[in-house]
Amino acid sequence: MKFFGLLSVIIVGFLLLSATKDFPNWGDEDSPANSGPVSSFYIEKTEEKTKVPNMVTAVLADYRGYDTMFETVVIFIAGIGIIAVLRTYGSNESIPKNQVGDEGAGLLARMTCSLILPFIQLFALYVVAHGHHSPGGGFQGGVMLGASYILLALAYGLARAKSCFSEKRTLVFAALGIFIYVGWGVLCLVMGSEFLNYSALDSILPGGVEMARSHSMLAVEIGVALTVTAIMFSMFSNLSTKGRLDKGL
Amino acid sequence: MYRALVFLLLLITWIVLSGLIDPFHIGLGVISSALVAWLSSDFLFENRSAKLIHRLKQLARFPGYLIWLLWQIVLANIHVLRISFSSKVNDQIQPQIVRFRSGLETDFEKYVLAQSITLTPGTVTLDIDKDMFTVHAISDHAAEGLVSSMAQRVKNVFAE
Amino acid sequence: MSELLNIFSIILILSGLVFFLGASIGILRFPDFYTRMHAAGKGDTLSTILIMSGMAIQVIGDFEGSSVLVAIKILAIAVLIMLTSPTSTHLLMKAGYDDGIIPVSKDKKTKINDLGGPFLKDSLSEKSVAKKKTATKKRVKK
Amino acid sequence: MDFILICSGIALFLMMLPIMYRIVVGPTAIDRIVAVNVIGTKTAVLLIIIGALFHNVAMFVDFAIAYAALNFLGSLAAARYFNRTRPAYGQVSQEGGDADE
Repeated sequence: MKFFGLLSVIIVGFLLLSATKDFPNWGDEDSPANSGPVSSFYIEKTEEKTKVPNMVTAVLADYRGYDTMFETVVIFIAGIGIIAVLRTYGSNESIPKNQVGDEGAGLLARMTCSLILPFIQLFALYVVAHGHHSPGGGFQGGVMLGASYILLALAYGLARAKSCFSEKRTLVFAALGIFIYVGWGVLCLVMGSEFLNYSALDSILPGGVEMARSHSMLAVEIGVALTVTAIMFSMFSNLSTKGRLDKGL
Repeated sequence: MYRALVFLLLLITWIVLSGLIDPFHIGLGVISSALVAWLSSDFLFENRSAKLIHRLKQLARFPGYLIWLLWQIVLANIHVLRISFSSKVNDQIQPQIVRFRSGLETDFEKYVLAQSITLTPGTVTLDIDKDMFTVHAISDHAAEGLVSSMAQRVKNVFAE
Repeated sequence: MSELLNIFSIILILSGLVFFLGASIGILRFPDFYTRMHAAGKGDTLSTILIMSGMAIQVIGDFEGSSVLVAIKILAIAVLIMLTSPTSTHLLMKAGYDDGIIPVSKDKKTKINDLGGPFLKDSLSEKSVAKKKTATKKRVKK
Repeated sequence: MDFILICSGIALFLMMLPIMYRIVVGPTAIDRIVAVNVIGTKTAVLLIIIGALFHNVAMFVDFAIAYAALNFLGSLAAARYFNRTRPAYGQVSQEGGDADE
């Protein structure tokens, strides 16, 4: 049986590899992706219209704002789903003997964690804030920030992490992130333009229409980062403790 | 006091990370550093009773220790390299567990000693129980090098 | 000047590669879990530091605009690895020790050494160590 | 210079192959995790070398920092998992480290 598995993997791998030679070359001008009017518009006009050097961020947070908004909502729903399935309230009698106690991972892990944790958090905020200039943005920064709290929970024990980032606070932040994103879109609506059309905000934000779009992308990224952080930590604490949120890994 | 120190440290880190010196990004940096300093400043400098001048003295002595440590790490690696390339590995290694008391008091001193042990000649810290270090050593040579001077040096660095 | 820096960085990178070769051969050849851990924890960290320093010198050698900051960032990664790698080595080894993986190779017994050391006041007796060993074994059997 | 960088990158990759062997064979679960940890550290180095090849180190450094930090998180989680919830080695541990040979 194992042999057939190996055989099928090899055959499928061979077929996939043999299909790669039909791909267009790197940077081929005539490839289907480049021949249409859409991508050339992004490549030529992004910098001039939004003042954002990294055009991927502009496409993600501005031109395809709806897409990113609902991606964030998907993450939110995933987190809510895990809470709905796993979270148990009240009964504590089913904790196995060898899982009692949550004192963390020992002296060395605690010290290392305390030395690098603030810098990891700062790095996460840097990734969020520099989505315009470097690869990164709300999702990546949110994952790093969530990972810093997971590190805290692993090294110091879940109780310490919960005193920093309680369950109530995770849910509030997760909802707040979505609220910031959608609220920004509604703000555009109120200012008399379409939903998520940031150029309507130039009367509120400084620096003209282009900078208004740039700043709006930052605001939207912050919303995404809040949701991702909260959902990351909520998922970890629910999965690692089987929904009891007191003792476990 | 310590919170302001942490804030300054984080702001310098931000500037190194970002590399963009304009008011907008520096402003973002100030906001982020303040946020992190507010959220988790109590992780750095766990023992806050020590005087600042005392800390500066320790900081001045630390680079010398670090250079000595790096040299020890290089020696350690040559040792492990020689073992791993020798034709009979089993004859070269004498695995053993070593226990000793370090005589160090604060957590940070123990942390520095444990990390140094793990980084140097074929020895890994297995466990720290209060003052008692349990160390796994790969050979007699490594075990001899262990207790000779490292704990004393760490103690000297963090002396009053 | 820049030729000299270039050669220096190449030497650093190559020596890092040699140490990493030692580590990977050690991981392959050493007889038991604990000794493999030594190879993994050591050659790994030093070779990372060496290669990172070489790359940092390389980046400074270009010398345009913010390259110094990038070099500092590369060194920061080396420091990060120097802090975290021993900790993870220690943690994984401790996990194995507590789980009762016995530190013996095929024909060798691991000595338990109570070294006096400069600061030892009272050393543990051989018996108490043996007791701890059997306790861990029992836990595994359950 | 690019030539040396390419060579050292390839050499790094080739030296990862013995560690790959340890991941596949390694008698204990912790052996595998140690090997994964080593490969993770080396991936951070490899990312810097790739960045230098693309003449864009400033971008790849950020990946490398994130990778190094998350690598530590992974091994910490694995260590706590094996320490707390179950023995990594089970009954086989009675025969010692080299049970397979």
